[in-house]
Amino acid sequence: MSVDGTFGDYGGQYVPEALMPAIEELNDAYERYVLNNEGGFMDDFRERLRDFGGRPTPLQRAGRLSERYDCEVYLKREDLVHGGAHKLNNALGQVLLAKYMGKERIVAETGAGQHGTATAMACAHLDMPCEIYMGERDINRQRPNVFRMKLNGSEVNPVTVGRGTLKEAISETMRDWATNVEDTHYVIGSVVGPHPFPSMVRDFQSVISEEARTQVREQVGRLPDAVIACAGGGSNTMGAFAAFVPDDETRLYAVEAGGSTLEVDSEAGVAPNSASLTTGSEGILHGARTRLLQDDDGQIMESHSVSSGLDYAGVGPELAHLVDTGRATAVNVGDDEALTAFHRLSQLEGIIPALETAHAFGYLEQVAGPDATESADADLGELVVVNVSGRGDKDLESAIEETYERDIDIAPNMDEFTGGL
Amino acid sequence: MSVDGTFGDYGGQYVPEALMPAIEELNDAYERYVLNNEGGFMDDFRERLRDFGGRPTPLQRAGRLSERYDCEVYLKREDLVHGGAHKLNNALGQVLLAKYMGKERIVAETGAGQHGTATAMACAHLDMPCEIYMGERDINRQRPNVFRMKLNGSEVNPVTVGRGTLKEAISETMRDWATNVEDTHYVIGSVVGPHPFPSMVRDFQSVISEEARTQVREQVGRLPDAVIACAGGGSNTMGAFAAFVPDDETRLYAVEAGGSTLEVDSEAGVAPNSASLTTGSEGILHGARTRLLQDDDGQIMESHSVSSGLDYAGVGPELAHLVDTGRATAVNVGDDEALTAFHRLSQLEGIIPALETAHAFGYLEQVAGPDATESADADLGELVVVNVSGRGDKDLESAIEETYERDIDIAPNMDEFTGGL
Amino acid sequence: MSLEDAFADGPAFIPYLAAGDPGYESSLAYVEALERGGADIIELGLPFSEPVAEGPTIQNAVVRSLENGMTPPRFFEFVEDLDVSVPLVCMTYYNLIYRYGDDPGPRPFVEKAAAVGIEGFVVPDLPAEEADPLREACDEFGLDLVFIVAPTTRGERLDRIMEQVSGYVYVQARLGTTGAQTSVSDQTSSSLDRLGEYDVPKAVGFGISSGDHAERIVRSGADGIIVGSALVDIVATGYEHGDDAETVADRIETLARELDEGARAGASQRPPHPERT
Amino acid sequence: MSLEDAFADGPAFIPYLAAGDPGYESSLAYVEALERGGADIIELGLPFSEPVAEGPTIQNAVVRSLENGMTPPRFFEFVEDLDVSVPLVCMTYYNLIYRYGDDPGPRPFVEKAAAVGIEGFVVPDLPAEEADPLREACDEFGLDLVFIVAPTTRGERLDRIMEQVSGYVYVQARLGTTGAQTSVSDQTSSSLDRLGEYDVPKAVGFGISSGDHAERIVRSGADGIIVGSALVDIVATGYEHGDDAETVADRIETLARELDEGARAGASQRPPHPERT
Ligand SMILES: Cc1ncc(COP(=O)(O)O)c(C=O)c1O
Ligand SMILES: Cc1ncc(COP(=O)(O)O)c(C=O)c1O
Repeated sequence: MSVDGTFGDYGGQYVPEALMPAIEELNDAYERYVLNNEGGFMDDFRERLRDFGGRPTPLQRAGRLSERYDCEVYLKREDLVHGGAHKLNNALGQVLLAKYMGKERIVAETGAGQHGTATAMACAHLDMPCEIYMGERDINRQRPNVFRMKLNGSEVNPVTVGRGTLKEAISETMRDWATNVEDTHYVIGSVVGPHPFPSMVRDFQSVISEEARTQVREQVGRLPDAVIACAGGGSNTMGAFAAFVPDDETRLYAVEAGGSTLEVDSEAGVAPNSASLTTGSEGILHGARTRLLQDDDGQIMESHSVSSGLDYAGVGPELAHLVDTGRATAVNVGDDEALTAFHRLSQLEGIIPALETAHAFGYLEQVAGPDATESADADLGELVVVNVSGRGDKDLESAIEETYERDIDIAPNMDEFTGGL
Repeated sequence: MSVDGTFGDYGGQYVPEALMPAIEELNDAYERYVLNNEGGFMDDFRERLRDFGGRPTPLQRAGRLSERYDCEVYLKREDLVHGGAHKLNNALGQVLLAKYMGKERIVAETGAGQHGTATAMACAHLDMPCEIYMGERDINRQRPNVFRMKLNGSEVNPVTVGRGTLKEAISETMRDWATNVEDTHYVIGSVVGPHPFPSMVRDFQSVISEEARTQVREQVGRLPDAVIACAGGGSNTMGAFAAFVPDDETRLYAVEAGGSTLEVDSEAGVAPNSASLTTGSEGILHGARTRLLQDDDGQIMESHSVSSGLDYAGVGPELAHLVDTGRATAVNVGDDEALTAFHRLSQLEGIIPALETAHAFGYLEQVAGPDATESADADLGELVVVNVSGRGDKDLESAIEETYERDIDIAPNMDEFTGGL
Repeated sequence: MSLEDAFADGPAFIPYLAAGDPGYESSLAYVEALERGGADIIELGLPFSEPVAEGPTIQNAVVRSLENGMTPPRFFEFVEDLDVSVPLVCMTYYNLIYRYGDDPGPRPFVEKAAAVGIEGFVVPDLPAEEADPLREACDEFGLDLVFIVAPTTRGERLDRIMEQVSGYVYVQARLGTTGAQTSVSDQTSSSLDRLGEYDVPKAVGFGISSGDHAERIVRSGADGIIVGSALVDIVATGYEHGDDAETVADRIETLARELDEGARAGASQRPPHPERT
Repeated sequence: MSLEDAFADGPAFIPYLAAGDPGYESSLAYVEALERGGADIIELGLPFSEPVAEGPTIQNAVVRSLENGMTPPRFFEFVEDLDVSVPLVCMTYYNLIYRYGDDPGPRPFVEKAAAVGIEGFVVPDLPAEEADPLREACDEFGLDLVFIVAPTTRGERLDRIMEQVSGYVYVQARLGTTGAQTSVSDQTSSSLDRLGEYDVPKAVGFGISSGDHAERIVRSGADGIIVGSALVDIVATGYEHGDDAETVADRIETLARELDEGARAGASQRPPHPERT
């Protein structure tokens, strides 16, 4: 990356003028505290990640998957981070930074509620008042997460405009920030948004690949042939890739949500997937130039995925750049494959993954499973690291519903759960 | 303990003859594999605990609690273990042992579902068929956990006799074991049952205090003045105490569920609490002599607690012995206090604890909180370790219901959740 | 009459019922019907709240009896009120024995049992390893202590049990818990073979449900048969249908007679064995 | 007439409406009503699906317009169909400008805008740092590029913006997003003070809702007022009540006139300033 926050043509700072001073202030704090460890910020952060967050997370050899795919499969266990996903790495970093900056209030947006719960936890831990914006529809779909945020003392503000999902929640949080910019920090939940967010969030999440790289060398004695991570906004992806980017021999796969199909209904402004790297085009959204799902006019399309955490029309600019330059490969896995992978990992390894995470495993099956087509041209090599970005407890209700709808054949008999939990 | 599995007058092997050969075989395996590390069993176990289970768990300084209680409060974060509680330490150990013994099938009982989910995870990980017995009433109260077990490939067998809770599930699992004893191992979920279970489960759980003891010396430079853990069967308790037992200067507090009152309705055979150490008497249940909630005739009483994981009429024999000999102190915390502590920890530290765990924090408040009575004679000293035995995600529904019923004043406004999640 | 004597006159038929199931009076009538049906010994269950060795049938009997107020003191009254002349064995779990009386320990219970005329005990959750205190109290008051031998019991364990047992040995016909079955398990014959050398009557139980079944068990070498669930089933059915106690008692007597006759028929078909009297 | 000229004849009244809200025809009528009400410049919104700088009022206008099929090509038709003579400023988000035409980049959009007679742009999500390409295209086709100055904009940032701005500077009256308010914020006066030294008309916007309000703003030194939400509210209410377009247009004209007159009244009360023309 360059210091101005661009990654090739991507990145930048496309935000209302009212926010620019705050973004400059943030950029300054990012450079001082994060990049230069002023006041011992990074030491403080790493200690809290360890003691509060539960780091380092293990790099686990997955015995039964290794057998199935006839290669060594290692799992980076971000599902074991406090809160159940990698999201805390970032939330804790940003809330702590806000504290160092003297901010007195936190706002955040959330879709599936994972970033919201992570932020709420970090705010309770650091004694910061916190308000979280969440689309009304998402609130109804993710009630346990809403409840967790409230338990942690955060306020959850329903966003009723539009479809009431993540997109609207982001806009609404930006508005709050634009109004209260002087004492408030906006904790963005992925490697998206205006500079310095994409770089800063990546830096907070890089602990994933820093650990994994050390661990794989210790445990196996060499670098992996491939690293696989799901990609929504791309924060677990960039976190899992960052330290490996200079290792040319390690291939990086970003697995997007293929949804029900890659075909786009441009007329209706609807993409039945969230594959912005695969099917999107260059544009400007939420503060950055990146790859987007948009119609011919540049209106942002509704994205779709069985996993709400991947259900976003954009993607981090740095990841888009890595893909454009060929350093990373964008692939995708559809809803059915992801659900099947969700069940497979639960059964074979005793790890119930988030539906987001399940996409990464769906890709493994796609290219190395018993039914892999000849045309599956990915060569994963002999040593693969998959990032288990989160656990699936939040997804139990969706798993029931979607498994029925799709009739996933390896799923257990769940007749008693037809009515939900 | 003595090699014959007694702890003072407690312990022993009160089981049907049909099971005795299996118990002897297990005892033999326990001595060979666990005590003598035959075949590198303990190395294998510790490696899996690390990579699959996420150990070591942090010992975290709780900043805001330390301030509130004017002493250094450290949290042993078992809530970060895979599955969300200390239960996996034991389940993984036993399933692995069964594998080393050549057993081909696992059965287990579960009440709240935590031990069941831990066992199901361990079985998926180790490729062992698994059947779990669970009371029908518990199945209805803990549907997410039932679903998780099924996702991990376990069968869940409803137990319909009696009240359909843990007691009946234990009896039913014993029956299954008695029928299939030759190829089946029964994974008991706490430090209860016939020898060698209490010793073996303690040994698997001791990793908690072994880590904590090392961590506290590294981080603070000395041993704690007090260790606090909740006690149901007592497995997290014994796990948290074991390594500190020889440290006379460290006081050990086992916090039982005081339920709604310590008064017992002997007529109705009902104890509105689960405080077997505080209010129980010596007797024989589920294979061991220990302290029990029983009526004057020796019939086991229905216990009660807001937390289903503490809702058990017995307690581990070794813990009963530690209390009788004065090495550990049995105290108790009622339903209301526990719920308040549940909210307090969520708000102050960003950790939503299991309702079981909340009891341990309730005790802290009882003796060191702003309203602590003069008569609170416990002297916790200046450095306290609290075992966070599990996370509260499994308890969200109960928390809603019970918080309303009891009108907990520090709880957030939860009006939108009156109907449940 | 001692327990062992009950085996002198051909194979012993040993039925089981839970005392107080479903009510105090009816239960008295049912137990008395067992004697009319030919019982040589009666195993009388004192219900415990956690009957871990029982299958669903007896479990439910235990629940019915407890709900009707059965307690150890009531149980002793029950025994006193019973009008039967065959020996009674009390079958219960150790905690009830242990907790009875002012001081923990089995002695007060055994003393009281002896006083009301009980001849022995079967305690399914008390293996030989833990039995010393009860064994001593039984010796003091002249009661027998029956042990269960399971299909898995072999070698040293078997010796240890056979050193302690008196009255008869309860041969568990198959693995599992109590409950009516219809076939004779291979496990039964091999258990009887293993026990051949020990000089104590061998009564086979777990799952015997018909005269034919009883006949085959005795033909395989058993000195007696123990029948529980099949009889308890009659109580349960009668209770569910609201049948009057007399009718139910008659049914019990009828099945008892069939079982007793089956056992006798089995004995008559047995090749004569010099070491068996 | 260029944008700056619109400020020559007293304070400029600059109303905003979203093109196509709620429908194509009615929207034409409403925009034309603005001119009749005294508009000196009209800001015409081209709706974008993610209007992050807008409050709920304009957000909902955007939704209505999009649902009615508004697109950039339709927007240009709309401008062509409009019968107004005051200068038009297109207010939209950068992605629509960037994506228009065959090649990404702002040039095709600006070329087309110039062709249909648009005089300038306000792009709320395009800070000065990212504005070079659009600035160049505007220069090429002779359009103005209006920038927003926020209460938080100071020092270097302010200089950078003022170097790029042309037409007028949009002075954001307070922090937050668009939306009708009733009081004059302190932030407004201090922003105007900071801008005093720059030689470009200063139009204040964000939250102006009445003639009185407009008067006070101009009295504090504004060269113009920008009013959006208060006018959009009229459209929304009319839409909700199903009022006919003519009635709604009249209401719009009435409020516009009140605002325009308020602004003029404010100007007359202002101490003469030599450096202001
Ligand atoms: C478990 C998990 N994985 C992945 C994602 C996708 O986000 P990102 O692509 O930023 O990692 C989410 C978002 O909620 C998530 O919860
Ligand atoms: C989180 C947690 N803590 C404590 C307990 C109580 O068990 P034990 O006393 O054996 O630790 C349970 C039982 O389910 C539990 O889930």
